[in-house]
Amino acid sequence: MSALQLEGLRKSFGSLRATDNVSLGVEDGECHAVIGPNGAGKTTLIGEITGEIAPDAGRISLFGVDVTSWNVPRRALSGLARSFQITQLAPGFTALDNAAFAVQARQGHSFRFIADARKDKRLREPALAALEQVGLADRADRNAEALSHGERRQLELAVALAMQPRLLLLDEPMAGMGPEEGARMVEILRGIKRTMTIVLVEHDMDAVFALADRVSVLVNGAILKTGTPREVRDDARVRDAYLGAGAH
Amino acid sequence: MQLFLEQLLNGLQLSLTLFLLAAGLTLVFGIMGVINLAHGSLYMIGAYAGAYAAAKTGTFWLALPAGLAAAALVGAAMEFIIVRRLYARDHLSQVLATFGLILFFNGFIAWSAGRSPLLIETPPQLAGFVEVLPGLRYPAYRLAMMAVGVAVALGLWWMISRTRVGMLIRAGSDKREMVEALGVDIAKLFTLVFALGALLAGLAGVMVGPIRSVQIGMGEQVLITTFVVIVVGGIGSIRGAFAGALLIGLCDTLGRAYVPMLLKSWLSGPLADGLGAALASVIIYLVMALVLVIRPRGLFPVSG
Amino acid sequence: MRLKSLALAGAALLSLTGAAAAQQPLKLGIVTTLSTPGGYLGEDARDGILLAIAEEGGKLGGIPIQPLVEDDKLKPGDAKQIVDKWIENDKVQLFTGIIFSNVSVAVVPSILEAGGIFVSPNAGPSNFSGKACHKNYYVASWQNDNLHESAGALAKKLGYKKMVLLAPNYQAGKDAITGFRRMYGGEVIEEIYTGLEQTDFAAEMARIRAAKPDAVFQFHPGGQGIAFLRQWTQAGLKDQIPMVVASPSLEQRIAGAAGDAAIGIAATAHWNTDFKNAENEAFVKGFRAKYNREPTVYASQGYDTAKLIASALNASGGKLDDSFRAGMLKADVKLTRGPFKFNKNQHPIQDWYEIKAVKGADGKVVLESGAKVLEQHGDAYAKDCNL
Amino acid sequence: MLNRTNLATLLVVLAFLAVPMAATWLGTNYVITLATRVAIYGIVAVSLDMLVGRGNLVSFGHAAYFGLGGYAVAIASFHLANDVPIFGWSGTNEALIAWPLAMAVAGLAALVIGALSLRTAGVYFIMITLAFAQMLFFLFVALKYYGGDDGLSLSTRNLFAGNRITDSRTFYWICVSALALCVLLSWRILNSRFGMVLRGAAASERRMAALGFPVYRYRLAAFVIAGMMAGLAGALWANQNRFVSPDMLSWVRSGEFLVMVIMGGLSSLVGPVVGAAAFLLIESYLSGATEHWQMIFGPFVLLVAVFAPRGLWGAVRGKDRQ
Repeated sequence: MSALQLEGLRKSFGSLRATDNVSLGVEDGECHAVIGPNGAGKTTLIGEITGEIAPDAGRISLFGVDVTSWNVPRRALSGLARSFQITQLAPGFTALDNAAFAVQARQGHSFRFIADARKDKRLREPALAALEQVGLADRADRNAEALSHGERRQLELAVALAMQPRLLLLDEPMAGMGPEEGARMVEILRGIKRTMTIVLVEHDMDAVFALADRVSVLVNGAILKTGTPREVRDDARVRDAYLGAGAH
Repeated sequence: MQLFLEQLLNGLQLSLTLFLLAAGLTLVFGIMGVINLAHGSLYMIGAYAGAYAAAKTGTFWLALPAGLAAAALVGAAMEFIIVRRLYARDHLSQVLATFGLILFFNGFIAWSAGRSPLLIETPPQLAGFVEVLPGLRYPAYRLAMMAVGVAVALGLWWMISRTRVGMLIRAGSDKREMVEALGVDIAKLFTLVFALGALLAGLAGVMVGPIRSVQIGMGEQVLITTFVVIVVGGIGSIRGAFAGALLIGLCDTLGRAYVPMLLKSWLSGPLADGLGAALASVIIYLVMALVLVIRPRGLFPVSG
Repeated sequence: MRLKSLALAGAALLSLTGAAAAQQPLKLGIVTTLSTPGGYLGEDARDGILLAIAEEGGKLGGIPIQPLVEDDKLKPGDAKQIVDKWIENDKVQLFTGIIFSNVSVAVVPSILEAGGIFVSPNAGPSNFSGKACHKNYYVASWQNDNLHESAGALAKKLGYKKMVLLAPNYQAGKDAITGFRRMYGGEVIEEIYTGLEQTDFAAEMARIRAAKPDAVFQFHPGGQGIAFLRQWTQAGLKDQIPMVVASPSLEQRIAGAAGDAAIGIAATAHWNTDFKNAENEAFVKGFRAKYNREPTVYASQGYDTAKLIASALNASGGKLDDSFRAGMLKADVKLTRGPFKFNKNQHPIQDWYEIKAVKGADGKVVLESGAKVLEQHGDAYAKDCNL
Repeated sequence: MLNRTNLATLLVVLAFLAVPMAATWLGTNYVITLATRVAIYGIVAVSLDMLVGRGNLVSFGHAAYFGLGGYAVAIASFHLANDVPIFGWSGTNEALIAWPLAMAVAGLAALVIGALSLRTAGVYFIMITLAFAQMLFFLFVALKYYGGDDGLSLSTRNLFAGNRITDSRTFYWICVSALALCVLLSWRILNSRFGMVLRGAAASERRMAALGFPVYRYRLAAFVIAGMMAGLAGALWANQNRFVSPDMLSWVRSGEFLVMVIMGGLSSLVGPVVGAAAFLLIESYLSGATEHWQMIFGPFVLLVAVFAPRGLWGAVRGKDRQ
């Protein structure tokens, strides 16, 4: 059974075809990278997978279940976690709070009105564990907006991990990071790699080739090629369309 | 049939007046992101200035420029002194500040002009009525108001689609840097747009002078209907304001004309009258709720 | 927090001055409507009352008066809060000023329960004119229905057989139609209810035109009334269908603002500027001199209210006990409107006149009184009152 | 921990406790009447702050729930007093039935209105909540049976568990207790799991949805809770004044409620109560002092909005929150 199955996804904005008949299967346990030049439709594809954008046509299945008509929270609860390219942390809340949100989401409904959530060990302990996993435990009590850029990206990841997802969708986790921070992020991702399925949308080729089991190349809204990193690297069309033109 | 045509004309006339108010409000919101509850006060100021000028000079044709100038000047001053501090703020601060302005303007008018309702004389040239169709007489003044409404709509369309100012307006508030990069003084542009909105409100105010009474609180009565119009049309869109004004103006007039009659056909007299009037007074809110349930961002949503 | 202590200090100050003021002037609480489109009604009533006090050099009936004035904003709840404050803080026992019936209905019970006295300068709702009449509640103006009964009587006198009636869709509007029907007796083709704050009546006028009545009766006070008259003329209906109204829809300010549109309309009232009696001539002159504007019927009611209070205070020597009541009921005072006495429900028995708008000497539109429509007319509720 | 915030809170509590003594000392009941009103409006302000301050949901129609609560009590008492059953029910004068009923009615209305309004966001939300409140306002104006525009008087105050509460002190303590309950409940709610979701969604709606929170449902629940609290306040208001009218639901009142919350301080439990007190005192002082009170009060509101968006409580809190 594949973790994520996309069949014939189409989405147009006016005359622009953002995704044009995209079909893609991501195997359970695999780390699958999606690469493509700017404007290739990656953002739209992520939106379609998470449920923020409704496709004009096509089907999306998560772990064999058709989720095309599901909204964002329902898909999230079925095991899909994501990180955001531009960090979407809750300002005014600490790093630990932000991770605790994720823990809270998977512990059933939150129509609990009386007990103090910040003193709830069932929330705080797993959240702290997630922070530790990305090396942010010592920043637990800092407000999210007071963290450095790199730390915020790490927190994004920690929040996603705290959801204990089956499928992790990472939207350019290295964006805006220096080489040192980037290397650290690659290390962290390598550590979680075999524990869940990962879809990695990334610009940083080194990171992609270091982590991915398979790579799909998106160009002009369509999948140009899917294969192992080596196959993709050796493909002439990919090189023409993408690597040759604007790779890092 | 003739009655229906007359009601249709009444509806159109109301729509076009609402459009004058809605256009300014929606421009200000679309470009500067400010919700201005005091837009109705500008309408009132236009009307009072017009009434004052009419009383002094005895002619509507001087009331008109006086009302326009007063509304535009007060509008520009309002933007310059207060509203400009609110651009970067949330809607809540804007609502609150402009709510305060409403109180102030109402108090100010009561203090300076007194509490008597005033009226602007109908210009003698437009005092009579016109036989629109054989047997259907319609007040010439209301026809003139409709003509002005249409002219303003065309003028705005031309300005927005064909002129440099219009281009800047279309660029909108989210592309502030781009507009500034073109060497435009954005602060001046905003003052200008705000004054234009105020001018249109003042125009509406003077024009209703000969029909409705000029009185304190006239702004709030019309303000909420105007908000309904721009919300239905899609906030920020002139086209939406026009469509919304048509929809709301027609629904309101035809509702008041026909809902009591329809109810009467299957309810007893006094009950139908009372219920009909109640229903007619909430019909525009029902329309708004319906539109928003189907299209949460109005009929012509503005992207971005 | 600081505000709270400030308030307490303020309250302390207020109550101390209250205590020290034991032998000071009698406090007259005037709660009235000064803001909103209805604000000019209260303004005139208040100015009428204050004129009477000023004429006596700060006294009424020889008793020094300290008037307290506050705006009820046409909100019954606010009016109630003002009255509570005056009763509890300032120990006010004598009240007047209320213009609108809905305010009156909410506030009057509080005043009466606290043992206070209320003399209405305008609103006379049926709530307190029948069974629920009260010995400390007086109406110096009219019972609400009177306004419209007189208009109904006039319509009957003018011989209109089929009429359309219009009024706003709230209690006073419905009462207007009831009152009109009581004395009219002819056929009512249609009752049309307009919106609470509606000022454009084009849709209703089209309906009236289609209904082709002999005449139309409409009740729209203040700004609504002005708008109605203007639109009536613009629609060309003025020359086709006669109109009958009651005093609130055609008083001096409406006539002034509506101008030519008011001419030819048949109205009724219990007072007019041109009444030829010494009191009225003095009042009109005094009002014009003090306020530099024309008095309205509301101003005359305020003035008459103050005169009635003055007569009672004179009789009681400033006490607000049974001797005050005896003085009130005697109504031994000449009012601007002419003959007046209290019915057993302490509402007026008075004459009603035909009123019409004409061009005055200076080209301005003025109201002119005509023949009596109802003579020494009381109200339909008095028989239910056991006082 | 006695920082400025806690000290100020303590002072507010002490002020409420001191009111009856102050009234005795000053020899006027008006202090109690005024403080009762502060407590009642305080409840509305606290409930509105839950939406506006914590949930970033600017409701411009909160007066609707306040008015519905008042009308529920008045109508129940009206049917009992006039001996006309309503749907087979004889009506009630018992606070322990009527007040929960008021909360239920207001909550139900909030459920329906919220369900529709929360589909929109931002300025659309402001406008649609305003429009629904206007709709209810006109509905009550047209409801001739319950007095229409004239409003409806209650012949007596409700009985509280069979006891009369006409004494102003007794009623004051009831209102203050209700306020204390609402503040405590809000405090618990805002720190609970539910409150975290509500506040998290205000900070980043997209994030909360991506985590799997159906944000709409939580907001709707908050909307209903706030509506119920406002309904309770309306019930108390109806009892204090023994009168209700459509004016309770007017948009101006909704605006005034917002002014109270902001004047006091958004997102602070005690701030809105202080805001209600400040609003009432200033308004009552000004309108007593001059008939042109609007000319002073308007600019004052404006200055608060422009220069003191954190309100009085923001000034009190000062540097506490760092």
